[in-house]
Amino acid sequence: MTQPTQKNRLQGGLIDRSEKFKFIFDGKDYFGHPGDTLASALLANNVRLMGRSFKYHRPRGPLTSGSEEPNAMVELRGGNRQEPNTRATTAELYDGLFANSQNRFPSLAFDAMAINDRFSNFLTAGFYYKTFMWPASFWEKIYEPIIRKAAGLGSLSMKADPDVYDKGFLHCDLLIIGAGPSGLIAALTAGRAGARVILADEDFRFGGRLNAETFAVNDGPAQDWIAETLDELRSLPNVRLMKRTTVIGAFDHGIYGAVERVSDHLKTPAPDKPRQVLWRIYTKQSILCAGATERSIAFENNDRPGIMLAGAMRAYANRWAATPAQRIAIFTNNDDGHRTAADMHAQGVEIAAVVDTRPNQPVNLDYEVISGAQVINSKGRLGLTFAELKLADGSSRTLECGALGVSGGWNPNVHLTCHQRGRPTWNEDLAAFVPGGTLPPGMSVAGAANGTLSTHGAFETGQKAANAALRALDLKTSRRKLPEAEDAPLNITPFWYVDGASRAWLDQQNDVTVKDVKLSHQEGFRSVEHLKRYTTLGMATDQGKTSNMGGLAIMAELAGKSIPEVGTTIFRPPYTPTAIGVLAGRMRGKEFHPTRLTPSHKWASEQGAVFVEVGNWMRAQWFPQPGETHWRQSVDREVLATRNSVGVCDVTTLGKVDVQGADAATFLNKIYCNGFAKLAVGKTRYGLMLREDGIAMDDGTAARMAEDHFVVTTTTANAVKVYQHMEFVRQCLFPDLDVQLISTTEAWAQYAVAGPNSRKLLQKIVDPEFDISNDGFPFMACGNITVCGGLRARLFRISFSGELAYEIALPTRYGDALIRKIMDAGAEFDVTAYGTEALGVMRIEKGHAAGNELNGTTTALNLGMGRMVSKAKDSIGSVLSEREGLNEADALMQVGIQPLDPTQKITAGGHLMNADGPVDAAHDQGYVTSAAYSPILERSIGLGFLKDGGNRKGEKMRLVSPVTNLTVEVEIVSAHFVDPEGERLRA
Amino acid sequence: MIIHHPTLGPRDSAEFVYLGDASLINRPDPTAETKAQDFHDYAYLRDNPAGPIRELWFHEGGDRSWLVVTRDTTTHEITAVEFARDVARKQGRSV
Amino acid sequence: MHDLTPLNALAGDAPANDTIGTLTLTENPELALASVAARKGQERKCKAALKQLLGKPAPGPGKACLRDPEAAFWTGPDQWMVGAPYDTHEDLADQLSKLLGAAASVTEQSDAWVCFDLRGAAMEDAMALLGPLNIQSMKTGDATRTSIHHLGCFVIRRDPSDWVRILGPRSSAGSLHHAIIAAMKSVA
Amino acid sequence: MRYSGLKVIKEALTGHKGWTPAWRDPEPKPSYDFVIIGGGGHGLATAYYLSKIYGERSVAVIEKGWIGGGNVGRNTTIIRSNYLLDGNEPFYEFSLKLWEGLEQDFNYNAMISQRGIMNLIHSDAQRDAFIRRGNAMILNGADAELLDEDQIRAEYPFLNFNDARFPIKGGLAQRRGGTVRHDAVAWGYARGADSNGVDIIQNCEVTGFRIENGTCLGVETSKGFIGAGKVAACVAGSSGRLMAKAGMRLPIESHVLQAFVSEGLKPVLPGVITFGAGHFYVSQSDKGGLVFGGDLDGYNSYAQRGNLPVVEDVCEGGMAIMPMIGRARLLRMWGGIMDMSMDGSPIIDRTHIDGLYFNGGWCYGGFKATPASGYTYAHLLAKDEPHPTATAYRFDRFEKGRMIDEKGMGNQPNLH
Repeated sequence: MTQPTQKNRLQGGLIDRSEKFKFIFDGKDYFGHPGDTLASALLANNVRLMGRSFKYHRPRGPLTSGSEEPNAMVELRGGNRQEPNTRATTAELYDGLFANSQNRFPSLAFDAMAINDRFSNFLTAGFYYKTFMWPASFWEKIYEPIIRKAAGLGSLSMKADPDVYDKGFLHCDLLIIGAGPSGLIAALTAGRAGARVILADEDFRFGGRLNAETFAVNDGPAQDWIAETLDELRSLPNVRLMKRTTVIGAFDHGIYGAVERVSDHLKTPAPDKPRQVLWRIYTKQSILCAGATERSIAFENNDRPGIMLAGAMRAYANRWAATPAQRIAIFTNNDDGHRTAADMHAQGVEIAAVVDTRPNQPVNLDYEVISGAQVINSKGRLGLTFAELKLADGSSRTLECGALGVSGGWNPNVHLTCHQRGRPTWNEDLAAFVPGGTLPPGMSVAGAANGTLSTHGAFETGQKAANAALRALDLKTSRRKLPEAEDAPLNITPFWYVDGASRAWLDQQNDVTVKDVKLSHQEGFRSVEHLKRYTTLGMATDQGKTSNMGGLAIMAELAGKSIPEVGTTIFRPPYTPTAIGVLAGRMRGKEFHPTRLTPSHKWASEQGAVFVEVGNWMRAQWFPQPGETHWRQSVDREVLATRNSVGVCDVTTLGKVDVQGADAATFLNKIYCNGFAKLAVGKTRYGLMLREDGIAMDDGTAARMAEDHFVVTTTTANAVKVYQHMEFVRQCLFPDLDVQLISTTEAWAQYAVAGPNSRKLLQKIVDPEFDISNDGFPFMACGNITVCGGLRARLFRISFSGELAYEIALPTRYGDALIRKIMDAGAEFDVTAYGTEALGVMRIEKGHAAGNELNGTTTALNLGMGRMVSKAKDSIGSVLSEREGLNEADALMQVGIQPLDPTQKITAGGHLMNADGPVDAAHDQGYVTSAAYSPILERSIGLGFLKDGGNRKGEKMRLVSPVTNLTVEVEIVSAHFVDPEGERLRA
Repeated sequence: MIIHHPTLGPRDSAEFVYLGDASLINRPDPTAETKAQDFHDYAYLRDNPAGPIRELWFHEGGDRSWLVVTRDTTTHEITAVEFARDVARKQGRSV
Repeated sequence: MHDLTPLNALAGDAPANDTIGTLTLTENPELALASVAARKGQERKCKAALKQLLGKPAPGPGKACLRDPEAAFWTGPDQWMVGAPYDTHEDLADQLSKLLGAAASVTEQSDAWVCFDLRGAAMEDAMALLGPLNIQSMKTGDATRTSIHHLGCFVIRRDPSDWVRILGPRSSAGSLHHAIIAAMKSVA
Repeated sequence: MRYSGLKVIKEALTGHKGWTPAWRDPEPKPSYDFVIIGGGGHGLATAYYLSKIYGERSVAVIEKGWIGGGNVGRNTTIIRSNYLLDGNEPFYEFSLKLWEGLEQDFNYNAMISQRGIMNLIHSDAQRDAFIRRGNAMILNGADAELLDEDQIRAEYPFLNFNDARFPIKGGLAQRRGGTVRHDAVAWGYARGADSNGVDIIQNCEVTGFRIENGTCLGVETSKGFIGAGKVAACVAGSSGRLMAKAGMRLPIESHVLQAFVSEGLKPVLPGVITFGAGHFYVSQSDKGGLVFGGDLDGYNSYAQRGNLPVVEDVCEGGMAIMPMIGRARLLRMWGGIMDMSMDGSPIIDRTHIDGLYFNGGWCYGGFKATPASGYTYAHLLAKDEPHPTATAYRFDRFEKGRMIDEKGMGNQPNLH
């Protein structure tokens, strides 16, 4: 294929011609240089057509040279790094860059969807709301699928993003946003005064607008001054320079979000290095030096490739030595447009004419200046060829040109001043909104962002703002001589759109034209919010940076109001669209949440245990043995082995809280609905904790290790919540109780040893001086012991399984050794490790409530513990638990449920219905909370809540679960399926 | 947001857990005749002001203190931070 | 003496030790810890006893007392964490209980935490990727709790000041280690 | 003016000269039978059904700013009726049925799109809970479908099945769930109500209630006093502020909920997906933007903006479940003020003041409820008795201990 030369490459510029980068756009090879953006390189290669618009698929070239670009958006990179909607105007060129145009079919030059443009008379603002309604079913079946197919701009790779992202946290005295003339001078002033300064700029080159201009600073090239300034700033240890860093939001209390593009200018990030970093910057003061954005003028067909903002055209020529065409024209309503003409002319580009809407502009020997005239239309299918003018005398004229620079004035970049709902104010001289009203606390604004457009003004306001910040920081201010620079006024005469313009573009990406704004007004959508939502003006990826003002001005004219009367749309974060990946950082995949491992994890992995997520914990769910092909086989075996001999289970995950102090018992009396004052030292008691609203919050045990020392356990799921609650009760409700709390969950490894042989087994572990016989250590006993020849440990005789059982705790680092010890010592009893499934089966067999029953809506009454709520004392939740709705005659009560036919299975989540009668919500009797197969009873059993359940034992009912296509006849039984008298656990 | 902890200084609010209106400190007398109404109002009714509010934050990721923070719900400006325990004592709570 | 062999938090045969660029991260299992909370009305007694133990006043908010063998740092109002070498102080909690008597509630914390020592020139840069803590404002002897990747950790700035000690929840030692290593690689 | 295919074509060919304002912009009359405070979705729907179903002609909606500028214009546009409790499910199913006929009913295309909603399951306990919920939905006449991991894999191949911290174990689907073009809902109801003679009065702020011996006679506004037979408050996040003017304290806190939209992308998501182990839910708009959200910021706020921690939390959830969105860009984020009630369920009830009615406590679920909220509120206003599907939404349920607590979080609004 023939390789286009850099036909439109000019002299000079801030590119490195000593190196050549090859890149590919839409399958074609091109060359550019370091310092280029994709857009500048394409323009240099005489490519103007870079994209298509959203709705009408109109051919488009770059409108701007910055991050506000609405048109020149591409899919950058390929494979799983494909990056949709990337602005060619900010994409840094690198060797081998690969990009495709988007939102076109089959090709950019010929896009079948451009047919929409032919139907533009139909596809006006609000079109969708008025049609596609007939017949009713067609919207979803026919119309919407078509609309959705056409929706969107670029496409995702559909593969996981392979790059990593970091998050970082920086603390400083002064954050300066934007490194143009005002930002640089501010940084210098504050840096010299010793403030901790961060200077951030979204560009990959410091200097801001100066990089795009030919102005002198101190009678020398601006680049010299920038270089000196950066040298000094780099020499200051208290100044941090951050380029390629966009400050995306101003959040509460001086917290700013900033995204640093660490690797986007590389083909791929270096190994282990992030693609981008999200910095959370904490600063006392900030100065916004974000510059200004140029705006266009609306005329018929003002959206052709080659028509761009005059300041952008100048930037391409001066900074990137590229021109969109060899012969260009300018259309302006202010002096700035003339600068572009002068600079382009100086670069040897032919100037067809400068068309100025203002009368009597000074003539010029180098090129024609046409005063009091307007560009009213344009020609050229895939790029501009002619501009049609209406002259002062009303006559018309045609200008041949390949590019047109349009300048409608400049809008200060006030965005960050609005992020805390501050509203900008109108400035007549600039015909633009400037920061006003309430700024985010600590923020000031300088330079063009504040409406001071000249370089001198930028220096002046930058130094002033820096000194103001220094005063606020109690640091020494300084007033040095400012660099010499131009101080030209803008001299703008507002001109928003040419008379009678209709298909004149305001929002180029969303295809919102003057006609649409007129229609919006005609139909009563006249507030700025309604205009925006009805026409989608300003909803494009530039967030209205290039479009809002024009629409606002036209609405104001139609409504006979001033622009500020029509209103302003305030800007929201992020300042520029931000990769979702960088906002997530490292918290993805396996690292999404921290992982908590139990002390026996290493051992359990060696046994081939299957693990399950329980909150952040990984717990052994069951331990498959050779030959077991289904999990049920493993679980049944674990249950039977435990019930028939002895089993061991890691229960470390239960929350543990050390409660000490003279008032420890009084404190427990407050947080548990049942009493603890009289619990003897060396004894453990079950406790039920209510929320203040009388609903069960959590349950567990409290072991009295000493008169003034309890060890309290919580459920695994509620450990954190319960600890907060206990601290709340301690600090906020009873601040003078002598009680101290600390979590010891992690400090102790804890194992349940359960089954008829559990005592025999533990007697081989627990040191002989401790008597753990049934008399010496009866049911619910607890105490400090030593094991394996002197290691401190704790023993609790409590049982979740309903068997003779103990829980033994020792310092976590020895948990691994102890489980191995127990398995060895227990070999003679065929000791079996069991996981959370077997644990669950046994607690259901025993009728113990767990998470499924303590679901945040159940009361002590529902749980069959109504009598536990002590009336003799005050405790959290006791008063509100007495409300009538929680104590009705037919209140839900926990029951046991089993199928009449033992071969049938019941499911948790099924609803209970009477044996006959309708099956619907109105006749709902209750629901199943937990279900399991009981290998002891050799049948499926369940726990559930049933209306008036206490009085319905033996009743036959239907368990229905339509969502799993199940109906089973069941019988209501006692929730205590196994050993209802509790003889086993007292054995 | 940044909460200026009475002893630890400025801390990111991400270190804290929010509970709600500081009136939750004023748990009613459980023995009063009107306890049913009192506890209903205590547990369920809120001033929910658009303006300054005193509210409870728990320094979960810090020193485990409950704090009473005075914050404007329209601007998020924080004007005071106190230890909830001191506030509770000032309001006559004890054992 | 008992015959149980301890397992390090990261469950390796030896304590983990990684060097990346200028930074070194070491898992330190040789630390005994116990929390001390003054009983109501006993605050002065408790502080006096700690002063006797530490040879200097009990550290105030955000501060640590770096001293051997026993060291301590502030964890909350009238609460401290006392640390000492594990081999000589495995029973630290008992020792402290004897020392403090009814003046304080003492709780063994040795195995509640995994201890990492992060040292090197780029330490501050790595810490800046780990959490909102303002490490630059911390001087040697400062200690505070903060969140690192959603984990509540204690961070103690040691001497020399390019060294921080990070105490994290022991059960999440792996996740914490992974996060610190990733940060070390990013700044290397 | 009625919209029709013919009208659209005619206007297209004649330069759209014939379109008239979607609603009038009248000055307030001295009094109305019904004054509805709040020109959001619920207020406008209430006016629409009052006039259409209950034949009321003397109705005004007064709005402090521009209609549709509140939560109806700043939400994630999801409709569904996948509730668990008897107090809720019949109401939300009634709402979904109204959505299904709404466009023909008010002759406005709100782009109601029932592409389904999928709640992902990540644990056995979650499956148990979702089975109970799915059954409750079906028993209440709604649709629900339980899917296993393979079915999810087939329908959503782009989800994270490789290295998920919390693996996907299935999902509970409601195929009739979906999304709606939210602004169009407000405009459609406004247009419909207006054509039935309802006065929609914008930029009219209520400054107080005129209450004489226990009866509300009307409202003081920035446009003067407006008398009313019945005054109906319907102001969502501003409920606390407004009802304080009537001396009421509510079982409601105002919290900020952030929502997010990405740049336009070619279609990738069939319907709505919610991540069961993180705080993230997402759908894709007809314009191509990913519309997503997560948890409340968690603190009381009227500021209509949030902070970074929740932004990050939500995006972490997104990347955990859908790592393909890493290179898509977040375009805009915004905050709405949620009227979070004490049990997570709304209130549609009389107040203790005669002639003053209240509708609020919608938490973050108000949008999907819009039609039923309007319909049942209109019923209450017209007949002075609750609509059969909204009998549980009473003020006194907290005194009586009859909370409707779907999440089981108790009296802490920011947890619902």
